[in-house]
Amino acid sequence: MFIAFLKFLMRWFQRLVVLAALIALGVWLFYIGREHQVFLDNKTLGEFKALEQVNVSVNGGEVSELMARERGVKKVVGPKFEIKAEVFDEDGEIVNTITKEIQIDKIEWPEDFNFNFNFRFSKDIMINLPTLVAGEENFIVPAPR
Amino acid sequence: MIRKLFDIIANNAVPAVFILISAFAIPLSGFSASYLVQELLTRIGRNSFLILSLLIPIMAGMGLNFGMVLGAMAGQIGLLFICDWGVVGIPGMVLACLIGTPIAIVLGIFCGHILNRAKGREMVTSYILGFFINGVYQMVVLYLMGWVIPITNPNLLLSRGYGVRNAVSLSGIRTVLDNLIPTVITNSEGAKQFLNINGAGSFFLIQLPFFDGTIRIPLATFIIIALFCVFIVWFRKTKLGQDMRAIGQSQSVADSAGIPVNRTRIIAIVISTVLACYGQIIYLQNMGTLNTYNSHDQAGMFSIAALLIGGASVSKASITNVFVGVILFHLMFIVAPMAGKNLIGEAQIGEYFRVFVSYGIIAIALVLHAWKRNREREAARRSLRGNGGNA
Amino acid sequence: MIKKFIKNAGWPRIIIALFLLALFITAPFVGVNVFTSFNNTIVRFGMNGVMVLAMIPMVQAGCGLNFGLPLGIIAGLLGATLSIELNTEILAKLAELGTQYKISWLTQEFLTTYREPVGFASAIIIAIPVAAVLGWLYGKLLNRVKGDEMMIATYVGFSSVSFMCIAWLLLPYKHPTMVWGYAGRGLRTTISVEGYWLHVLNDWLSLNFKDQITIGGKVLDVNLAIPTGMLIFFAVMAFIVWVFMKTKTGTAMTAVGSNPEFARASGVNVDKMRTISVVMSTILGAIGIIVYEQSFGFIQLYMGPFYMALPAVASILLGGASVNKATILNVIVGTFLFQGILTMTPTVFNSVFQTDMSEVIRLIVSNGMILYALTRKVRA
Amino acid sequence: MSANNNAPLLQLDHIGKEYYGNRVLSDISFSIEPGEILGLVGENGAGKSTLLNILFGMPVITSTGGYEGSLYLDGKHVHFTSPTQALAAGIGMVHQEFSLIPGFTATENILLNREVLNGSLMSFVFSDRVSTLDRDAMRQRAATAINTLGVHISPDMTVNEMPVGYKQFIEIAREIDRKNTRLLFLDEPTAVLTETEAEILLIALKKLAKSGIAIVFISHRLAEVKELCDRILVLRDGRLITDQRSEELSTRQIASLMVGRESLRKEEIVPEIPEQALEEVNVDETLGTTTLAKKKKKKKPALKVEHLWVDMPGETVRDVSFEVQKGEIFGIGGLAGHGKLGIPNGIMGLYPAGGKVRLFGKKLTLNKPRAALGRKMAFVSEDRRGVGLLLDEPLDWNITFTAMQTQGRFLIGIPYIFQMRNEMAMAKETKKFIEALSIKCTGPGQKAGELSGGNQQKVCLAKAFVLRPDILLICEPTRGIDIGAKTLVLDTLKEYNKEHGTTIIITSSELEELRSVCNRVAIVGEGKIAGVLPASSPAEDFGMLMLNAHSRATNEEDEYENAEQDGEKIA
Repeated sequence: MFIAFLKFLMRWFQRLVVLAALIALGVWLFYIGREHQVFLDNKTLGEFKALEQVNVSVNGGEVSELMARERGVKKVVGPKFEIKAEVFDEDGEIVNTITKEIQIDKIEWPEDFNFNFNFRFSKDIMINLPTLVAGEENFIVPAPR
Repeated sequence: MIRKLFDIIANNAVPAVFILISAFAIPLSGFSASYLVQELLTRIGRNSFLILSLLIPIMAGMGLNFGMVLGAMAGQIGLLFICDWGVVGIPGMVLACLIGTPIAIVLGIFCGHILNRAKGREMVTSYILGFFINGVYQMVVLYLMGWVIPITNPNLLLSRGYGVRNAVSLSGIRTVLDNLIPTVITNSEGAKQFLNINGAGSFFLIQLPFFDGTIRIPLATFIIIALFCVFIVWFRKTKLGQDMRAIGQSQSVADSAGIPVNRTRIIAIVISTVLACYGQIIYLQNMGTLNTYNSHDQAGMFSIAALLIGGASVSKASITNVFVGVILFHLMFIVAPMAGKNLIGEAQIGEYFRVFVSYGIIAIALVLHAWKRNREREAARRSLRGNGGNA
Repeated sequence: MIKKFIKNAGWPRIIIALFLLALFITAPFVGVNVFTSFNNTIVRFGMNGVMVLAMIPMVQAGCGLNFGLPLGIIAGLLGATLSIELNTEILAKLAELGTQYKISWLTQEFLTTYREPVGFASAIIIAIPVAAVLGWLYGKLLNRVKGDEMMIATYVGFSSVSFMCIAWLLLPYKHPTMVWGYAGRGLRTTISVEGYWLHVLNDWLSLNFKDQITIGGKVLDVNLAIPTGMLIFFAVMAFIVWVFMKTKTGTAMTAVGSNPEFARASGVNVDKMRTISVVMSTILGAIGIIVYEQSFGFIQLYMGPFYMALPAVASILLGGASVNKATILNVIVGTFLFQGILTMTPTVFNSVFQTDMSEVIRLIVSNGMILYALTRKVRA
Repeated sequence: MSANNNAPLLQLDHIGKEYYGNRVLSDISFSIEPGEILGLVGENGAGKSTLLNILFGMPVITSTGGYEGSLYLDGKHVHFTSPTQALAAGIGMVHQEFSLIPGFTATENILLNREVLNGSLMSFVFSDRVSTLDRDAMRQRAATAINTLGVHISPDMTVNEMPVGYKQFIEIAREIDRKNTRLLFLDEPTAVLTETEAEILLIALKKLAKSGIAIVFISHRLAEVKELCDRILVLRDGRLITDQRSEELSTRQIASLMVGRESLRKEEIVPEIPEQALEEVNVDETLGTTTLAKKKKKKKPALKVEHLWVDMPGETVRDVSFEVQKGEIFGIGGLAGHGKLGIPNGIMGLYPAGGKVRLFGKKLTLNKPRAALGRKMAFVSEDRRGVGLLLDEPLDWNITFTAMQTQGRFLIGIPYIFQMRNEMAMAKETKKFIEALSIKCTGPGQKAGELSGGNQQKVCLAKAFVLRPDILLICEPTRGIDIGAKTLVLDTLKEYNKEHGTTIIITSSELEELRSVCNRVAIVGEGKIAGVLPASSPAEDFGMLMLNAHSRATNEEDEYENAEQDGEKIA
C-alpha cells in the first residue's frame, strides 16, 4: 500500500520534472530563437558627429554602407550578436575597424533613460554608430517605434 | 477462390485506379520528370506527417479522425505566438510545437470525451466537432487575440487593433526544416551550375550522371517523418498499442478483460490530435504563409483522402498506405489542372476534378466500409448456422 | 412545472431562445430597428423553411439527419437553370398547347401576364423528377449502408456538388444571362433570376406597411413587407408533409424510424419506406432551394450548395428534433430561432461592439446544436 | 493467502436476490474446498446465472440493489462490486459466450491485458502501458497454459481461424494463465465441443483440480457432470434443492430433481383445460384418441410444419416437423439456445427459413412477414422491446399498427390512393383493450416505453388480438414480468382460446407454465423436435426428454440404462 503510494508519488514527481524540463526548454528556445531588429543609426548624437561613411555587418553577414545621417536595419537571431563597423574617411580609406559583441539582454541602460513599461522586454534596439566608433559604452538607444 | 481473387482486387482497387488515371494524365500534362519528382518530394515532406497522425485512431477502431483539424488549429495557435514573439528558425518551430502541444492535448481530451458519448458514429461527430471547434478558434483568433490574449505585433493584427490578419507570413520559419540539411540531386552539369550560384560547402550534392534537372530534397523533414514511422511501429508493439488494437476489434471483450476502454480511446485521440498539431506546423513551415482562417480547413479532408487513395480503409491503415496515398493523391493534384487544360482547354476542370476526386474517394471508402461491415455481419450469422450442422 | 418544461425543451434550446429574446430586447436600445429585423427574420424564415422541412421524412424513417441535402439542392438548381434556359420554349409550348387543346384560359395573354409564376412553376416541375431519380438512387445507397447514413450522406452531398462543378462548366447551356460572357459557355457562379421569377412568392399578396411611430420620444420607421405568398407556400408544403405523415405510408415510415424490427414484423417493407423518405426529402430540398432563390434573387452554382445542409440540420435540431424524431413544429420553431439569431446577431453586435461576430456565432450555435443531438443517447 | 487453513475456499451464506420484487434466488448456502469440482445444474431460469453474477461481482447485481446474505473467501467476508475485484481475488470465469478478440492470436487472447512487458524508460514518465510487449515470453506462457489443458493448439493461430472447440480451450487457458486463479467457474463449457474435445477438457479439468484449483462446472449434460464432479448441486426456482456427492445420485434422479416433483399439484389441474377445449372444437387427435374424429370429415390441421429450418442467430432450427389442430393450445418447450424460439420466428418470416409450412392445408410463403400476417396469423415476439413494441410511440399506434398495415383497418380514404389514419377509431379500439386486459396506463396516448413489463406484454397481446387471428404464435409470454401479471397473461390466453376458438402456439422456457396452459407440449433440442407429449404426462418424462435431447446421441442409450439402474437402486 505504502509502496504503491510511493510509486505513485515518484511517477508524479518524474512527470513534474519532465514538465519543468519542457518549460525550461521553451524558455531557452525563446531566448535563443528570438529575432531582433537592430537599427543602425549614423546620426549625430550629443557630442558624437555623424560619420562620413561606415560599412556595418552583423554576425559576418551582408554589409550595409551607411553614409552620414543614414539609418539601416539588420535582423539578428538570439541574444548575442557581433557587430563589425568599418569607418571610411572622405577618400574612401578605412580609418577604423571596430568589432563588438553585444549581449542584448545584458545591456545596462542609464538610470535616467526614459522608456515605457515593456521596453526591456522589447526585441528591438538601435545602435548609434558614432558613439560606438568613439568607443563609448552607451551607444545603444531605444529603437524607433 | 473467386472470392479470394475478388477480395484482392477489392482491397487494391483504389490505388490501381489512381495509378491508371495518373498514367493517362501525366503525359497529358506535359510536365518534365524532374519537375514532377521535385513537386512530389516537396509534397511528401509537407503532408506525410499529417496523414500519419490518422493511423492511431484507426487502430483503436475509431475510424477516420475528422477531428484532426483540432490539432491543426492548435498548431496554428502555436505558430501565431512565435510569430508575435519573433522567435525564428528551428527554435521557433520547436517552440510552436511546445505551445501547441498543451492546446492539442486539451482539445484531444475534449474530443475524446465527446466521441465516447457518440460511440458508433465517431466519424460524423468528429467531423461536426471540427466545425464547432473552428467556430471557437475563430472567436479566439478573431476577437480575443490582441484583446484578451496579448498579441502586439502590428504585422499580425488587423488594423482595428485586435484579431489576427487573414494571411500571416511565416518568413521566420519558412522551409527552415526542409533546408536544415540542404541536399541536392543533380547531374554533373547541374552541379557545376549549382555550385556557381550557391557556392560550395553548404550543400550535400548527390550527382547522378543520368539525371536530368536539379532536385532539392527536404532531408531533415524526411528524417523527422522516418522517426515518426519508427514511433508508430514502436507504438504498435507497446501495451498501449496492443490495447488499442483489442479495443478496435471488440470493445466489449476488451472491457471485460479489464482494459479501460474509454480512457484508451481518449488517449488515441489525444495522440492523433497532438501529432496533427506537429503535422500542421511542418506543413506550414513548408508553405511559408498561414491563412489564419482557412489553412486547417482542408488539412483533414486532404489527409483523409490521401490515406484512402493509398488503399487504407476506415478500419485498417498502414504506413505503406500513407506513402502510396500521398504519392498518388498529390501526383493527381499536380497533374490534373494541366491535364484538364490540355485536354479540354479549361484548367478549372482539373481543379474541380481533383476536389471531386477527394470527396468522391472518401464517400466511396465510407460506403465500401459500411457495405463490407453489413455483409460481414450477415456472414457471421450464416456461419453460426453452419457450425452446428446442416439443414 | 418549469423543470418539466426545461426537460422537454432541453437546455441548449432554452439558452438559444433566451439569447434571441435578449437580442430583441437590446435591439431598440442600441439603435437597431426591431421592425426591420423582425421583417428580415420572417423573410429568411420563409426562404429556408422548405429546406428544413426536407429533414422530416428522413429523420422520421430513421435515416438520420439528411446531410446529403445538397443532392436535392442540385436537382433544384438544374430545375432553376433549365427554367431560365428554356423559358421562351416553355412559354411557346404552353401557348401552343393552349390553342391545340382549346384551354380557354391558357392564352398568350395569360402567359405574358403570368410569365414569372409560370417560370417558377416550370423550375419546380423540372426539378421534381430529377430530384426523384437522384433521391431514389441515393435511397438505394443508404439502404446498403445502414448505421453509417449520416457520414456517407455528408460525403455523397460533397462529391455530388463537386461533380456538378464540372458539369456546370461542361453542360451546353447557351442562355446569355447565364453563361460566362467571354467564353460563351460554362455557367456563371451566380445567376440573377431577375426578369424570370424574382420574388414571385415574396411579392404575391405581400403586406406592406410604411409608417412612423414614436416610442419614448424616438421616431421609428416602420417599414414592413411581409412575404405572405412565401409563407403561404411554406404552409402548404408543411401541410402536405403533415398530411403525408398521417397517411398509411407515413405511419409505416414513422414506425420504421421508431423501430425497424417492429415494422418488419408488422409486414412493412423497411427498405422501401426508407427509399420513399429519401426521395421525399430530396424533392423537398429541390423545391426548397428554388423558393430560396426566388427570394434571394440569385442562383448560386458551383460550391454554393456545399454547406447548405448544415443550417437546415441545425435548424430542425434547434427546434427540438432529435436524430430520429422530428415534427412540423420542430421545423417552425427551429427555423425561426435559427434565422432570428442569424439576422439579429450581426445587427445588434455591430451596434454594440462595432464588429460582426455573426459568422462565429452561426458556426458555434449550429454545430454545437448538431453535436448536442449526436451525443445524446438515442435509446435507453 | 489467508492463514486460516480450516476455512473453506469459498463459502456462501444464505445468498438471495430479488429483481424488482421478483425473487430469483433465495437462501443459497454451500461451500467449496480447494481442489474440489462442483457440478451446478438446473433448468434455464433456475437462478444459475444470477448466482454466477453475484459471485463474479457483475454490475447487473449492484445496479439492481445488491444481494442478500454474505460471501466468505478463505473465511474472510468479501463483497465484489466489479468483476475486476473478483478476478483479483482469484476467481476466474469462462462465460458461455466467447470473450475473445477474433483478429488476435491465441497468445494475445490468453494474455489479454496481462501481457509480459519489457522495461522501458518511457514508462517512468507515462505508465507501464508504453512498455513494449515481450512476445517470446508471452508465447511461452500461452503455450504452457495450452499444454496444461492437454490440447495442441499453436499459440500463433488467430482466433477467427479456429474451430469453435479451440476457442473454448483458449478461454479456459486464459483463466488458467492467471497466476492467482484458485476458483474457476465454467458455464456450459462443453456445449460447443465435439465429443473427443469434451473428453480432453474433462481430463484437463481433473488435472487442474488436482493442482488445487477449485472448479464449479455448469452443464446440461448430466452424464458429464456426474463423471467429472465430486459434488452436485441442483438449483430449482432459485432454491438449492440438493447438495450431494455425485456417487449418491443417478442422472435420472438429477433430472427429476431439476424439473421438480412437487409440481404434482399442478398436474391435477392441467387435464381439465384440454378437455374443455377439445369438446368445444371437436378436435380429438390431440390426445391420441380417434373416436370423435370419424364424426367429422377428416379435417386438415390448422398448422402443419414439415422439415422446417430457420436461421435465427442463437436459436437455430435444423429440421422440425409437427402438426397443430384447430383450437388447440400447443406448447413448444426446451432449453434456451436449442431453437424453440426459431420455430415461430421462422414461420412468421422474421428470419431466413426453409421447409414446408401449411396453414389449413394451404402452403404458406416463408420469409415474408407480410404473407404470414395476411394469412391471419399473429405473432407476439419474445423480444418485446426490440421487436414487439414501438417504445417511442403511443399505445394506440402499438396496438393498431399491424392491423392498419396488413388489413387496411383504422384508415379512412381510398385504398391504394390516399388513406389516412383514423385516429378516432384507433383510440377507440385501444381503449377497448386497455379495459379488457386492464392495462395500467394514462390512456391511448401514453408511450409504450413508459409502461411496466407486464403491461407492455399485454399491449403486445392486444396488438395480436386486434388482428383477429386464426392462429396466434406467442413467444415467452411471461418472460420478465411479475407473478401477478403472469397469471393474468396466461388466463387471458386461455380465455381467448375458449371464446374465439383460436389456435394458439406458445413457446416458453418455463415448462410448468406450458403444462398448465397447453394441450400438448413439444420439446425441442438441438434444433429438432425431441418429442411431443400431452401436457398431463408426468414432469419426469418432460425432464428426460429435455436432457436427452441435449446429450449426444451416442450417450443416449447408456445413460438411459444407467439411469434406470440407478433409479432402481435408490428405490
